Amino acid sequence: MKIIGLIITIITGAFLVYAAIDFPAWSDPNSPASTYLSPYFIENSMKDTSVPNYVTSLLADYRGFDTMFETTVIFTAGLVCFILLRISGGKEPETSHYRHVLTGVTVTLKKGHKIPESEDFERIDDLWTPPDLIIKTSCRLMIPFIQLFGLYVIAHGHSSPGGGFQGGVILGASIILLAISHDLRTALEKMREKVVAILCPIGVSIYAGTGTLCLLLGVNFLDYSALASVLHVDPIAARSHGIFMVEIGVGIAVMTTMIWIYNNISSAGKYNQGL
Amino acid sequence: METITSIKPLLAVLVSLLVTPMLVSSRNPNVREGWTFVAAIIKLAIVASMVPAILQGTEIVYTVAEVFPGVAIKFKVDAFGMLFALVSSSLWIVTTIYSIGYMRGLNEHSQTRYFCFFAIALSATVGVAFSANLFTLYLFYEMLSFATYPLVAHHQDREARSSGRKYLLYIVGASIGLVLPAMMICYNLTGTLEFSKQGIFTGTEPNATMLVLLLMLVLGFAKAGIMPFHSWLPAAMVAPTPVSALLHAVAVVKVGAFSVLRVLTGVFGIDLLARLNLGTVICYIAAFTVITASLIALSQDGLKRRLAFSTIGQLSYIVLGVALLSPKGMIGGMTHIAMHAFGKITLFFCAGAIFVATGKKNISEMVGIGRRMPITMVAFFIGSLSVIGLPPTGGFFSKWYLVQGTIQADQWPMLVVLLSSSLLNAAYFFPIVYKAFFCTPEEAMFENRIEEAPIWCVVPLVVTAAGSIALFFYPTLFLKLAELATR
Amino acid sequence: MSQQYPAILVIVPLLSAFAISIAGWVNKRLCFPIIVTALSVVVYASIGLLLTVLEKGVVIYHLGGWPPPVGIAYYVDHLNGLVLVVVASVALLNVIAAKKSIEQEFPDKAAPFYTLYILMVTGLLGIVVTGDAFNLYVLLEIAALTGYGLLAMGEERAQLSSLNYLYMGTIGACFYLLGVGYLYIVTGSLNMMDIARLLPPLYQSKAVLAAFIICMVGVWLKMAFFPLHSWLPNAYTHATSAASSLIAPLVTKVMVYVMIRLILTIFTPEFAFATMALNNVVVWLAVIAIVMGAILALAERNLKKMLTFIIVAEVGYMVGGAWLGNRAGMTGAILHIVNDALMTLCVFLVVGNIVYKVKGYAFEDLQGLFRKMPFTMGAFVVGAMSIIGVPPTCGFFSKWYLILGALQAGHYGFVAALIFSSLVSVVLFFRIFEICYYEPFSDHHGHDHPPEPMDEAPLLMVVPLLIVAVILILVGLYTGDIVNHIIKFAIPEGLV
Amino acid sequence: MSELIPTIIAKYNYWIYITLMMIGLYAMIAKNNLVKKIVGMNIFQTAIILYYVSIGVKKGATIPISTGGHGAAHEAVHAADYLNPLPHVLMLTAIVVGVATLGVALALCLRIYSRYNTLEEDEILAQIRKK
Repeated sequence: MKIIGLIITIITGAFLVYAAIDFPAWSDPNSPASTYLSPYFIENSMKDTSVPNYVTSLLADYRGFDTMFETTVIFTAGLVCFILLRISGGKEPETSHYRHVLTGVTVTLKKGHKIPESEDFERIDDLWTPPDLIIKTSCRLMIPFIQLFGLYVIAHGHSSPGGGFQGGVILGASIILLAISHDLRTALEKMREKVVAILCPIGVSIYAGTGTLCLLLGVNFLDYSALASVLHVDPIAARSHGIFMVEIGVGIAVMTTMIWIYNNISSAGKYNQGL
Repeated sequence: METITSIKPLLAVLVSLLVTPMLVSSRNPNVREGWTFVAAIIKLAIVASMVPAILQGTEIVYTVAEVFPGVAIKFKVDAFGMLFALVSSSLWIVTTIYSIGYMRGLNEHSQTRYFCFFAIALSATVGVAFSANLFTLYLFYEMLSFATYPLVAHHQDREARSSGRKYLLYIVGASIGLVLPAMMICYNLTGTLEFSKQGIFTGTEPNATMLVLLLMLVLGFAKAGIMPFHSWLPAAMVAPTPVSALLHAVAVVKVGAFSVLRVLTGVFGIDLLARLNLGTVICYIAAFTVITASLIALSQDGLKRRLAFSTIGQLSYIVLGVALLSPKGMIGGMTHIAMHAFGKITLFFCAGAIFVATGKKNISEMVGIGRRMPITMVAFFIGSLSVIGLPPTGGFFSKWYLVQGTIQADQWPMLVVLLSSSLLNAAYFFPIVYKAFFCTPEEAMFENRIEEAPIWCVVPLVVTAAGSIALFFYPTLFLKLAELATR
Repeated sequence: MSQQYPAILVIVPLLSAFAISIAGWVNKRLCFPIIVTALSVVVYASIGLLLTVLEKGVVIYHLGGWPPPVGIAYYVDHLNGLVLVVVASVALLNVIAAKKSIEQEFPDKAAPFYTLYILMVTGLLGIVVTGDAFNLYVLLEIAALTGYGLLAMGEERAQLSSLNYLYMGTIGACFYLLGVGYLYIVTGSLNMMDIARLLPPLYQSKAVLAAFIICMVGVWLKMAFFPLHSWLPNAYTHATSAASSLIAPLVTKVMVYVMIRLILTIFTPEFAFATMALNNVVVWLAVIAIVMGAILALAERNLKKMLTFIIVAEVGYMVGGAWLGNRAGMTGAILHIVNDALMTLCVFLVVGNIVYKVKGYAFEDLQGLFRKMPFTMGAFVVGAMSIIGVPPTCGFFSKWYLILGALQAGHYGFVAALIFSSLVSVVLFFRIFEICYYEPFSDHHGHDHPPEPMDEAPLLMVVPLLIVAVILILVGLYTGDIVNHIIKFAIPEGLV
Repeated sequence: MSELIPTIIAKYNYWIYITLMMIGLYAMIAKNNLVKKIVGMNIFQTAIILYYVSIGVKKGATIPISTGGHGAAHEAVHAADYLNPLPHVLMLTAIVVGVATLGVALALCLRIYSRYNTLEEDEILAQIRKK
């Protein structure tokens, strides 16, 4: 297999090298890619959509349709991980561990036994490490700022690098950080599985719904200029707002998918304990 | 030639196909067989209603759908097709009666399936008869192949399985492997597949490809049993006897012969064959089959197997007659379809009746059977006369025309073949009859007590035997149709 | 409304996917009605779209209101109009037929399954309808990701097979993406029509050649064209029946569509067939694909796996037909997309029914099925006849065009391969029929056989199956109309 | 020779991407461990991303965000001043797809691991064959 792999690799590589001879040199401003379409986007983005970040206007408006499916890809990935891994019905683990908060004594219970509800005991993972005060505290401090920054990135995608994807990932990371620094159960308390699973399609639906709204208002799908009549602004500003609505949807979808995938993969679908 | 457009041919084809849901859904066997009867009679009525028009020299045409440029699923009723349709649809009625007797007599399983596929097979047969082009013919030919498979394999045991395999291998293998590509090449060369007197190759220069195409088409229709594609036929004799009777003496094999004849007259055209001298090639192949099959038949002990080899030989008569390319020969070949059908079906019915009544399958076990089943054995005698070609049976006429055809075509070797084969036919049939009636009491294997098969079995074989004789006295209809077809 | 059909075609299933996903957490019983409604709308829209195309010619839809090449455009002509109808109807029929087995196999995960299902349909429809080379890639990935998920939810080996599919599929999609990148670097455009307009002066460029080959290899990987087929049999075999009866009929066929679209629209036949002398090589590869597919199928003792090898052979039909480089061959390939989708659906639905009742699909499990499940087996016979190529089932007619194209191109190897594969199919299917028909053998010659009770699959599974079987015959009878009114216009006039 | 070296240097981005891509491809074909294959797959995808992004580069241009901010709607914009934004947009999609594929692949690996207790392909196949 290795030799076959090597031969295939070398042949493919040689073929690609052969083809690359005809390519324009690197950073050539006169290459077709730089002269044919891209000037239109650069020169008209502000006029058409009043979004200074050309990547954003291109992403969410000119090629907004691609991006909608991109978001759908994310949603799909989350769903596939869920459907593959989630063990529903939650088989009870063989043993569960509880820790007496005051004394630090760990109690191991066999299947079927339960500990009476009380403030003194907390459930812990199989591989339990003593809580690190520094990590827990600093994470708890950082998470709000991370989330704030995520929101900023989403909101500011119009005029600086950023947007729904980046912001969504940051927001998702904040929850994942919580799961890592504390444990999965804590994170799940903050954001339950059902919430994640419902928010995710809702996020994508916001995107697709915005497009459908345009369609219902009598123009083509995703033609945000139609929103002008709803938002009472001029069509160009409407496009800008439309892009923003869409970015919010993307942000929600990406955030929840990140959490969803993490939850499923880290607990192998059992949702009882994470990494 | 005048043509009329009418939906009748399509109806004639569909009537037995449409009756299958009724057959499946009827719980009561009497109701089921009633439906079969109704369909058979309607079918014969439709076919017969077209006869006057055909006799006046018109053709009835109906196009179902054009599937390729220049090729449609299209029906055309001409004299030759009518001849064949008439034979098969009239014999269906008789066979239905016989089937009821046979299947109930033996208490066979899966009778509903049997009657269904029987009906489908009949649809396909009439479809072949009324095809206007090679494509439609191929369509129904394949339909027939697959519809008869469950009939051949009716017993669902190991023997049936191996026979069914052989049957499919030969029939479907040849049609997909030879006919389909040949048909495609024809279409690619000429852009049409429509049967016509001049053939489809009018615009193309004759070349060696044609010989190959001819051989592919003639041998590819393996149902005609031309050697070396014949050995499915004896194998298929494991089927219940009515199946062997109608399908393997009448419908299936005749469909093969009919298709070969269509290829010779409709696709290539007599003129082209004569010009390229291709008829002789076919003649010799057919002649070889005639003699070889008759010789093999002599050595068979199983009655149905002997009949099967006889059929192989007789089929090649039909092909031989047309391949002579002389008008008389063609009339002989075409009428032989009808004459042989009546004769052979009688023989099969007799074989089945013997099996129902006594359980015997081998000729060596039938010594003295004439005393037990006199009616059956008389019918057998008449049937064998017809197949041999002796008066007073219809078979005489077809043989007569065939012989005249060889003289007309100056094919003396073929005359020798025909005559010697008739002798061989006599040699393998007469001993059976002789032993059945004229044996010493010591040899007789049966008590001297008349015990015929059930009435449902006996009536049909009497009817067909009578038909054979009637055709001697009133052969006009078939002769007229054959004459029209050769004109 | 009718001018919005192209958008509806994709949006309705997409939105309903989210609705189903949410409904799964709220009220599970809503999922099935939603998916059936959505797919019915899709079927309606696709038929409406096809009729519009037939009446008025090509339909172009600007997404976001941006005219191409700035924005993404949907481009519906006779070719994809036809394929859209097929994809939509296959998806609808299959979901109805699969309901029972989905409920049986994953009682608690039906909602995500339906969601993935309809997302996959969305992806496939999007691939077919789009006129943008990059948009096609995105949708390709949606169809692929959902496919991995659906296929992985099967028996024990399904995950490994699906992972292998994921590797191969990702390479395939990446190759396609790279090919689009090559086109982009030489033309600066992503719109298919625009690329086609810009390409002719560049036909001599090595980059265009490379783009073409890379795209082709990518697409071949995705459609399991020999020798890149190794992932397909296992992936399809071990999946659940509901998933495999969606994926097997559609994915390879849609990829063949993509290949034809690349040849006909983006690169134009002049380039694909004239500038490069690749035809012959590819057709010979197709010949090997057909022969190998047939032989490998012969070696199987397992119904579902046997069918997957037949798919490999069928892919060979279509690729070979398309690469014959003439009108008849291309007609055959396009027609075979339609026919093969339908007949594969038919046989896989049969497998679904058998699995539902018998819980197995090895040859030994099939004994006595003709008596037990007569309707299912009746449909199976029709499907098998179609795969063998017996008129009047539709499989014969596409085979006819393929053979005709091969004859016109003088490629007798391909003719021989087609005939060979038909003959092998006869053996393949009659071997199964024999098992279903004869076995278990009884000792007393079948007489007085105590009839086994009929044990047919539920009506909801049988009716769609019978509809498919009827469609197989109807499509065959109406081949003339399909070719004359639709496919004729799908092929550029330059191709003779 | 004197022409060859400048050509090679002028197009070095392509050589890098091809090298990376081939590393990925080789890993996918030749590696036995399923996760290593996934790593190879990611390298493979990243190489394509690199290729696309490198198309977007223009000499003397800056990132494709209007320097004028929101108020600059009516100022003339020179396309030569900004990088080509299209490849970036496309690659955002490709990255997302890559992440999604990775997630699915890992999920599959997890399932496989929990069943066979190994991720070496030959060991898994041996286990399957044993059954």
